[in-house]
Amino acid sequence: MAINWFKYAAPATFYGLAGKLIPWLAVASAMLFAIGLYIGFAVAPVDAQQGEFYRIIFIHVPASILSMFLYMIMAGYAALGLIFNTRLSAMMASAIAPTGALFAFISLWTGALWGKPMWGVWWLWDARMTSELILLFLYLGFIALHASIDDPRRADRASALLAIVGSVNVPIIYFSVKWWNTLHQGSTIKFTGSSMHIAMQQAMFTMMAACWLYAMAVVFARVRTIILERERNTTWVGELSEVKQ
Amino acid sequence: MALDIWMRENPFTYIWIGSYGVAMLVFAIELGMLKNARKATLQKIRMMRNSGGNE
Amino acid sequence: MLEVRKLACSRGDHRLFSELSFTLDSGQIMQVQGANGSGKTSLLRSLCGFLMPDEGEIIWRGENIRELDEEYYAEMMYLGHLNAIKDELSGLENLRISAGLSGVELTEKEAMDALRRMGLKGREMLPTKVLSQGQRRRVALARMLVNDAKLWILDEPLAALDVGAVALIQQLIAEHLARQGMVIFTTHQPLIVDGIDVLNLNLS
Amino acid sequence: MKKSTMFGLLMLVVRRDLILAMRRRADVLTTLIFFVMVVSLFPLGVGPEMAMLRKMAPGVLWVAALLSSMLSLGRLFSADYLDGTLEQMMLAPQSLSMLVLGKMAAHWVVSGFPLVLMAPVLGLQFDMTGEALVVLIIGLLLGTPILSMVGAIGAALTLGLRGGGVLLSLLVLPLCIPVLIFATGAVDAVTSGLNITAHLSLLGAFFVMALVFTPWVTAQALRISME
Repeated sequence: MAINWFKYAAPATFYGLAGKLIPWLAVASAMLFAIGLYIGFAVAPVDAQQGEFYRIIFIHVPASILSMFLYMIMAGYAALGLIFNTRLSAMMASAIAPTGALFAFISLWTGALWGKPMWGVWWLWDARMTSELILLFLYLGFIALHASIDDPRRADRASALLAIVGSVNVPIIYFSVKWWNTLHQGSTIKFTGSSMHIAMQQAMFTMMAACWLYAMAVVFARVRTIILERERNTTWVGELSEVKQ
Repeated sequence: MALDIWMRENPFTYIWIGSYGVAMLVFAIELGMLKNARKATLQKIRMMRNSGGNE
Repeated sequence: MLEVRKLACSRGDHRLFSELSFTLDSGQIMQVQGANGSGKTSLLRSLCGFLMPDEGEIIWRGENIRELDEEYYAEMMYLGHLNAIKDELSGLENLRISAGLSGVELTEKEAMDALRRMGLKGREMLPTKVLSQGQRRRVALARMLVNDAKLWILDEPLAALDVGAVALIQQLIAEHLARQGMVIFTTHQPLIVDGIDVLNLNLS
Repeated sequence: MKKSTMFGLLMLVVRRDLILAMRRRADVLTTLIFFVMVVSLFPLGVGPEMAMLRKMAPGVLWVAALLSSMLSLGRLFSADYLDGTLEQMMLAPQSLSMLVLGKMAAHWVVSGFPLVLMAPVLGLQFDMTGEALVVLIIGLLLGTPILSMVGAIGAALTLGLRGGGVLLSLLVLPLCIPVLIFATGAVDAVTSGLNITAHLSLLGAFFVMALVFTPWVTAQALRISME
């Protein structure tokens, strides 16, 4: 078992493995998106309180959850890379960041679009939206730091440290903002769990799975490019069919 | 407030263009950039290998 | 004492050296040679623990320097390209601070004596920004007089120095070796230590 | 020649940085003047209505303090990095975290503490009550050292990079949000007659956490940046 893990932790092996997985992930993700949208728009009924607008949450909630989880996964890979000095983990961390940032952006954007018909304003300084905004800042900081260091090894290690510091801060920031928010304003409209129709839940879970698979496919594709870039002087890259042609 | 009225009359257009449309656009941009980056990297490596002689 | 095993270092894509092994014992001196860009400074910086080598290890008294950390640093002194002196401070203050950072507290008299021996008499109290390049280098090199480190790592110690200062540095190195000290250095000028063989390590 | 202790080394670094700051007084003063100016510009931007200014005061003072500490953080390690002193610090026979702690302390004395002293005067411009001013100062005393400590991580990570200053703010400002929230929250609480112990104890907790972890993290960041 242990040997197998180390084998896949080698960039050359992972490059091939990821290449085989990506088409499957992509197809599965596209299918799940189609199914999720079908359930979400054709099967799920209109919500009594929110009308049609609640259908935005089928993309909004998965995007928010993914942006948070991806940050944690990114920090996890960063920590692995920093502690055990494994090359692949650092590459994974930097491959996850852009996707995480885009999900954070989608979450903010769709949140604003949901907020307008619900609350009458595009933006509310509500705990979750504020935390999401700060999360986007943290992603941007990670990407900016990585991009501004020329030496790849220093870039990996410096941004890994930043990701770890950030991940310690994310819960602190979340609870601070939440606490600050309850102090400054009354209750906001909440989506009560009991009122959720079974079809709504199905749509949400399908969309969530689709987003996960999409994120995996995209991250694997990005990490493959990073591997190529970093290992361009090795013989195995020279022997790849896509390089030779 | 014209937007508010329009929004309530055409909720599906609002949802599709505003949320799902933007999300898909973001996905499409990301995929496009990935494809481009891969192409550029492969090209760079091929050029480097050709100019450096086949070692 | 100091043992380097199969060391490999690279800068970016470029592999500077690999499979580099040598040992250095008490009373020995080694000159690292090589063309510009052959990795002399990188080797010295790895020996200081600044650079993490790609492969191999550096052993001091039987243990990896990464594990020894502060214990190793207490026994070594590094003088690099940069003088590590502040323009706003006087030579005296600079020396007392840099010695302090290496773990040695100097009295004013000890610092004065060291600076005088380096030929800076009468300039000890001047802010170093008014000193010449060579004089500033002397302030930095005065640390060779006020430390009890076993291993000296000197990167271009003779740069910007005049003939008199070069002779002084050679004498200091000879004294250090006589005390069973160890020296690793790089230089583009000849450095002769009487009666002692200089080991050579060629990187290119 | 005497061997120096860990505490001796810490004090050496603090003393050295303070002497250097004294000889480069202009740097210290510009940070302080920036702080005063940013705070004074706010009423010009939002209008002179006293009730609103009184409400805004803690937030304005804190945001200005955040920004001005970002200005001085860029210099925290860069001078020592450029002239090689940082190399020598890493070779000190005591833990690098200790030296880093010394630099953080000196940074606070030079660029955080003057803001604390200046704050009451600026607070009067905004017609803050005496009670609110006291809480504001306690908050600043607890909070500004955290800015120096968290900021040091960012300063170490961006060492020697192009555009390091802007990047530094981008990295550090989000991490400082909890401090901002609780320090200004304490002032809000006291003006509305609420208990402030919760705010201040949380700030204190952040302070202790920062004191324990940031020197070590900064030392690691410096080692990464020196490679």
